Amino acid sequence: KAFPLIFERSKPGRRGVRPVRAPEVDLAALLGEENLRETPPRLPEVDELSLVRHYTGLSRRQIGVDTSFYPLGSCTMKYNPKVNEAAAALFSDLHPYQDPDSAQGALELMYELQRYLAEITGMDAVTLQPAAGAHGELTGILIIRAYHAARGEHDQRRVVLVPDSAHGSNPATASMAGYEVREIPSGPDGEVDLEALKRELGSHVAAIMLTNPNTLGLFERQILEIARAAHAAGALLYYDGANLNAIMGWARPGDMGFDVVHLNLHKTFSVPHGGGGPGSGPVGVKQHLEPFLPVPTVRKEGDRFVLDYDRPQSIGQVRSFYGNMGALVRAYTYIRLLGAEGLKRSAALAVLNANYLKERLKDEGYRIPYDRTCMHEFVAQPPEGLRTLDIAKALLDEGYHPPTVYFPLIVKEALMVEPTETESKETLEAYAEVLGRIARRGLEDPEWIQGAPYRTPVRRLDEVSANRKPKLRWEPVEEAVRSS
Amino acid sequence: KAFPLIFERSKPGRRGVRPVRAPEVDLAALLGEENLRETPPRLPEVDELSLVRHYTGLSRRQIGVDTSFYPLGSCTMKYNPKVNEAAAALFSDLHPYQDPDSAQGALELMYELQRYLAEITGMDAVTLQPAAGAHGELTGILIIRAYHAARGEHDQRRVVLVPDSAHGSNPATASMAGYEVREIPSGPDGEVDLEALKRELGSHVAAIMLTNPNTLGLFERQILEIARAAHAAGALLYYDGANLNAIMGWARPGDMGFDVVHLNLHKTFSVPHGGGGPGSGPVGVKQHLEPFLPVPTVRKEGDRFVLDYDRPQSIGQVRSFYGNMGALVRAYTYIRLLGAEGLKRSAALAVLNANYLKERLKDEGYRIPYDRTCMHEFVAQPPEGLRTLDIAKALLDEGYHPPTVYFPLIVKEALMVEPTETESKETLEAYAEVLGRIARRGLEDPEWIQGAPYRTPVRRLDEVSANRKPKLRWEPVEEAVRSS
Amino acid sequence: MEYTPHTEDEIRAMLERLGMRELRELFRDIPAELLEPELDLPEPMTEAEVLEHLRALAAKNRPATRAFLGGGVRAHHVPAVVPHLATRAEFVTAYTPYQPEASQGVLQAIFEYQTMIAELTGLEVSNASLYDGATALAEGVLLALRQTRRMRVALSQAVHPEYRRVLKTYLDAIGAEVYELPLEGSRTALAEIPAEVGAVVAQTPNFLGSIERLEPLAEAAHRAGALFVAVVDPISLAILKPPAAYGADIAVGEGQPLGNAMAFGGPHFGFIAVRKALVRQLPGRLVSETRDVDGQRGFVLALSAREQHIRRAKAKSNITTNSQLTALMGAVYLAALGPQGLREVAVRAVANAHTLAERLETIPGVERVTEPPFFNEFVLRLPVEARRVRARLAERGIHAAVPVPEEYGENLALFAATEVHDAADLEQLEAALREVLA
Amino acid sequence: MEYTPHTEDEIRAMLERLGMRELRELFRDIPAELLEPELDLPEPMTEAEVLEHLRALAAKNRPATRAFLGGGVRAHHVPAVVPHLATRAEFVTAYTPYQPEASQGVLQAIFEYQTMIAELTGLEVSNASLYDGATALAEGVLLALRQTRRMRVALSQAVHPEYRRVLKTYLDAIGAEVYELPLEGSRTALAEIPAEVGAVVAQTPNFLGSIERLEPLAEAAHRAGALFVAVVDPISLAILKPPAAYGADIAVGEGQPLGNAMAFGGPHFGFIAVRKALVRQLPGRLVSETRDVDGQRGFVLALSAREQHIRRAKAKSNITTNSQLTALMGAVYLAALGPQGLREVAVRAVANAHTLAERLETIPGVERVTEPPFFNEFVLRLPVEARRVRARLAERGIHAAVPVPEEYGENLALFAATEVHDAADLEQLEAALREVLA
Repeated sequence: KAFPLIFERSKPGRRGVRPVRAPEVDLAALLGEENLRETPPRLPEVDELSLVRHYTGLSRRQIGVDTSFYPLGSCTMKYNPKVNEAAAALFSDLHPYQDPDSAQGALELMYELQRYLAEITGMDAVTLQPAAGAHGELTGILIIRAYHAARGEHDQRRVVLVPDSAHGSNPATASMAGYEVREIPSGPDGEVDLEALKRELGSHVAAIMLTNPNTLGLFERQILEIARAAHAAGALLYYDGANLNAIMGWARPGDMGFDVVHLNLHKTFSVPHGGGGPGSGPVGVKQHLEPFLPVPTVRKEGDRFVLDYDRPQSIGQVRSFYGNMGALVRAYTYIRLLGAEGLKRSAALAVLNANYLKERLKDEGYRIPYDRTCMHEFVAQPPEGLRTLDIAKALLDEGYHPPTVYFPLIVKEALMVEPTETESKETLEAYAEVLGRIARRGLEDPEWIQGAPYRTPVRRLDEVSANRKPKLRWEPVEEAVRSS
Repeated sequence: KAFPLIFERSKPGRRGVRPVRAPEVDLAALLGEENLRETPPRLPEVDELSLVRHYTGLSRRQIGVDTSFYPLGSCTMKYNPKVNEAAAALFSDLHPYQDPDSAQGALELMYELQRYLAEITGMDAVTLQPAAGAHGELTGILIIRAYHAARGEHDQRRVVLVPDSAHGSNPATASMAGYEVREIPSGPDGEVDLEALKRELGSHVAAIMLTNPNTLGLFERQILEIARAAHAAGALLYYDGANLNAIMGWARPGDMGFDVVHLNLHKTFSVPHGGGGPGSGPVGVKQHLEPFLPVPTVRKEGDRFVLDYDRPQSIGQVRSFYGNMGALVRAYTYIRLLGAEGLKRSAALAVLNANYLKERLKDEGYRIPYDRTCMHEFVAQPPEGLRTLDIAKALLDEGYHPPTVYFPLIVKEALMVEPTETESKETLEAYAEVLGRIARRGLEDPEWIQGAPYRTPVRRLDEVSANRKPKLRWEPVEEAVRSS
Repeated sequence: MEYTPHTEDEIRAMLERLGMRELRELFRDIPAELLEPELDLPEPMTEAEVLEHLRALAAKNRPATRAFLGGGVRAHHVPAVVPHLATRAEFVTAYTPYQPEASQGVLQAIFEYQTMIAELTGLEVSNASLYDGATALAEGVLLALRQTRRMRVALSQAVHPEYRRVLKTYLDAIGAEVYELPLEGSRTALAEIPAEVGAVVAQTPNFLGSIERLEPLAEAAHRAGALFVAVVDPISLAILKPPAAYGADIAVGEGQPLGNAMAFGGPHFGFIAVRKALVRQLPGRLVSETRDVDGQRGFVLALSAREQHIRRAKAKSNITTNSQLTALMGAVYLAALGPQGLREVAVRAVANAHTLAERLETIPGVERVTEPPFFNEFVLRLPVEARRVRARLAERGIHAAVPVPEEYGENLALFAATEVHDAADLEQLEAALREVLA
Repeated sequence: MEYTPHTEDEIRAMLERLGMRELRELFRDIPAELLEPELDLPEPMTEAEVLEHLRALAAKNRPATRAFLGGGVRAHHVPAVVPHLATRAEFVTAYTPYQPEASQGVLQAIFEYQTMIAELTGLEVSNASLYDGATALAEGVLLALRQTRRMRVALSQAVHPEYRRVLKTYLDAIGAEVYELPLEGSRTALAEIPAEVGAVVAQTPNFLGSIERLEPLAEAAHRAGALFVAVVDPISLAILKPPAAYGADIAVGEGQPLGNAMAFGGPHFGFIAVRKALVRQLPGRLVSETRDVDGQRGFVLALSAREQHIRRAKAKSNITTNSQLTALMGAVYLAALGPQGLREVAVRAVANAHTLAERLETIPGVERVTEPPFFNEFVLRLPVEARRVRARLAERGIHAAVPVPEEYGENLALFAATEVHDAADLEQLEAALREVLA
């Protein structure tokens, strides 16, 4: 039985929420006849119960961390405390343009969070404005650009170096900021090839963007050397904070020599992922970059907290208002709940879980291309003869979310596994056993595994034709007929 | 894959919510060594994420009004507005023993609700204390008893008359209050047999308990005659409000001659059913019974609202405190949202839906033992050769909740269908079609229908052995072995 | 607002199918003189309007989140995860699980709840919950009388006065008699139990806060052939002896402290647990484990022959609705905290209550009436009427000093402390009480 | 608090399997001089403590639920059903639907959202959402520049100043240039567009509240070979002409008014819709209908070759996270209200705003700057600095008078009315403003 679209539940004249009594108004007189639309938008017309059944039903066709183990590598799908939601609700009725003296609690929280994040990352100043990780990257790169421009070196420094294992957003960001991107190969140990990096370095390089631990889950052991080389060449070092969950409390990007860092509050600091956002991507910088932070930041003046727009060297603004307050409150709450010791213990157990699951997957016949102590995640490959995609689909039938697949690009048939610290040993054992069972059965019965999944709300979907001839909206029957 | 018990997710030493820092205390010194328990209760030891997956998973093994059409007769499974929940939360932090002057908003709401319910039912005074419908019945019958006692007639009036179609709680209540229960047969039109009733009436009768419309969904057309006869014999007339949703705004029990009425706020006034409670069962009475209401009621003194305990003839108290406030706020909210016109329209559409679905079920071959204009519900029977239980189980496979089955007892293989006003015509059509399809297939393939359901989380369950040898709690493995 | 999906066209079409032209025809069976009364109700409101109105009403209350009020309901911290899970729509909008194959969520949750209550009380069988603590006591006593076929009850005066009042209402109904076991200090005096008594009832910690020693009373009850009914506080069972250990046949109590809001007194839930031999007398719903046709584990309502929908006039009780959702809150709460968390809640309450008592006793004219050992509540004799003290404290934003009925003495007030209080709270109450009594 | 399930025994066993004895060994790849810095963070708190602390912080704010503040975010009524549904755990705790077979809930919801935005704007294709209105504008303009392969933008001065500032940040990054189309009164002056311009941008209702007539500007843009980008308010589209009708190629806007809390400015969502021809330039996620192997309808992420995780340095945008949950709130809101409900919200706002303007204009020294027709916001010239007026009103519990940047004139303040306001609110603001200005 096909699950209907909300439009297919619609009936002309049916009413759902009747939010207000609308007064009689001569709209044409007030707004100008020529400004009025001729036909209303064809929004669904459903009663409240149909609405409820529709979205409740959709939610039951969806899995999430709260239903299933979800070890999506590089996404840190940890459990997010429910108290966060109660916390966020306390700050939901504030307008960004209300008198700041009437929002001192909100500003105080932001001010303190700026301080905490600076402390955790080892940076000197933080902006909370960016709306997501990639947005933080853009902000960070624009700060770097502004720094070089202020020193008169912008025209000369047109290159950003990025390892071949980097998150795709790194090169995309650099290119969005007008930079030429050059890829640095990884060495046989999975880390940046230091010699290759040094060869590319020079006065044409604006920045190096690194994730540490990198996307293979490996700590870049030569990070101090890399930082020295970058700085010697006049380049800045950018830290992609997507993997910070591995090391929080244990080591700080600032101490490693990074000049700029972005954080993904929705990964490390327990903001739920929301099916793909919203997130929050604060950026921390060392003192020499502080003048370039976007406006406004929150400053303390005596015992008042103020929005500081007076920053002449600022890169400007990267979004409206001050940041994703709802996410900021959750992150603040999380940090206050855990404290320094709790953050540190979380990171340690995230790393423990990853290493343990890595061993268990080896038991089950999976291959580990870079097999050493990993950090919060690791990259595996299925036994020879099996495709990662098929493994992923078969996992869905067992009620699990698969790892990140086919990333990083430098590993063929990659399965990038990040269990996080909130998963139990039993869950890791069960996952490993299922993966083993799937691999064994898949090798025996290729047709079975290529046909998976069998028990999900829909079976394997045709993505090729969706890309070739995308259908991106519902159309009323008469139009669908006409346009086909 | 069996869904685990929360105890099976437990591991010694694992912690979930750590609610407080417990100080170091010498418990033996403070509380007495002899008062301390020797071993802690074996509650589950689970982390917060396991807890979340457990109960989220359980909820996904459950259907409700928000997932499925749920036409359970006599239960009024209508859609309950979500705004009720926000409303109830506004009154959740009050303690029943706080200074009443510090809870004037709560008391005002209760006072007004007493008034609204009196108005809707046509009664003179209302108590909000009873915790559920059956509890309201008990309260009402005790009021009747106190009334007769006050008139010196208690010893003589030892009988309560109840129609054979009544809800089981009616005779159970009368018997709980020490009365002898006599059943009045229904006539061929499904209504109380007036002559039989009159024959039973006399100075030994304390009360007649009636539901109107009755459980066949039929309005007792001779209600005024019944009331006259009852009162002439000195008996009081009790109204079981379970079916009030049929007539609210259209007719009032008080006007029909009833002396006492209970309401099920969780049926008629949009308090969610909660998987079986809590409900709320206010009781309304005519003036002559007001002195006997339980204490306290809410009274207005000038512009203050007070809890009135000073009622010397009161039956006493039927539960602690004042009533299920959470339910009261929801009912109050609902009445304020709908107003008199909205309540009336709701009832009319509930009746329309029932009559329409009755016609549709006839199309599909179902039998209607009392086929005339029904009120909010009707009773059907499957086509000859099919069992109601099998129909019900087959419906589960289609994602629907069945009607009430095997009730009322006076109809064999009864299916008691109450669609409610919040269901759409499409839903009724689809339900009728599915019922038709099931009946046709069931007649063709008895084995299929007797094996249903096939697609539910578990299949048909063995209730016989559960009754013969009930297992009412989990036991740790070692004990389970020992006790088996 | 309205919550009906019908368009005018649909109404017309549906009426047509019924051979009718307007909705009022549906009500033709109702005598004309009864039809369409004028109702004096306020005009309908939109959702936004009603919320605004309710917020204005709520603003006339002073929330009691950190109250020192006790007597069956207390200010506890409800972990955010508890309502988050228990208010999942499927739990909230289902009814009694008559169709077990589609109701495994509720059924399994009840089965687990029954187990937790059995573990707390040490008794073998718990039902699925009752309305509240007071009605749970009434049902427990009725059960004992059914079982013993007797009509007399011995009731400690130290049992919560509202519970006693409710019990009397229920017992009056069947003509059973109650007599009270008097106090000796702040505890129930031990007394021999006459042979016609079917149930002996006591509470620990009792209404005055004292922990009772109930073995001797239970033994006396059993000697007389009566059943012993204990009223207990669920939080206390984290550290205090379970009722089974001192010979209770039946244990009942109020579930609010387990993860439920105070809600001005309801809805909460009542729990009841009994010895296995009494299971067929137990009122309310029961869930049993069983198997499906494929041998898979599942859960069903069991022993419903006890219930009124089959036995009607011979039912054990008229109960149909229980308190499923609030009991679910309780179960989630217990599972969230575990034995260790529950213990910590209890220990902190004990520590706070003892510190508080010590502090308040130093106020001139204030005297503790509750004899040790006590748990998390205690009674003080104040130099003035408790009602006025409560009111004056409330004006200062502090909720404390529940007036204790005169039967226990003059100017008595009940105080409670829980895990939510910290040193500053205790200090604040002390200072405020000094001020009020100065 | 901590949210890890590990018992000490388990940690020991797991470490043993790794040949380690303590957790710090896991970090042996980190240079020793970096390890274990002292962090200056506050001590951990329990859940109850942190909530108490946050409530104290929140008490330092004055909620703006009935605010007359505008500028992209406004006080609207969010029907209770909207967060109830959108915050179902499965929606909240999932990530981007990379595995479509287990993510049909999110995918179908996005598909429906895309349809609703297309319906509101009249344009063929919407993506799954962007961060906010300002970044949606920036992405829309970048798209236009990519499509036209030009590097110059004509930008109406009547576009929200923060949006213009964000756009400039984005354009600076790629070295594109902006020039401003000046105002004529409170509207954008019509100007010819030079041939090197790739995007022409205007807003209606504009920042000053006036409804712009944009056909001529769109035509001028098209004559120059540029694309026309309209910034619109989603509520206004219930009754105002959709952007497609006046020639917009790209429409963008802020989604907050659709069922999202004001939340001090975020998270909200930005929407973007474009003509079909531009779909392959569109940044962010897109969901397409498709079929599964059994022929059943299903939904998948489509055209992801546009996205950075494949194209990397050649991506259209670096966007990965969108605003799924807040956009879902928007979709549920639109479905809850339907065309009629949304129209009523808009009509009431229009009526309120016009009544309010009339009332406030009667205050001595106050003058309306916004020329009619205007929608639900308008600008007044006050006799004193807006910032001070806003502060004085706030002291009286009223939020109004957003200071308008100096570039538009002196002492200007923006006022907004919405469907939440009633006659009493308007009266109250008038009285308060009279008092403040007296």
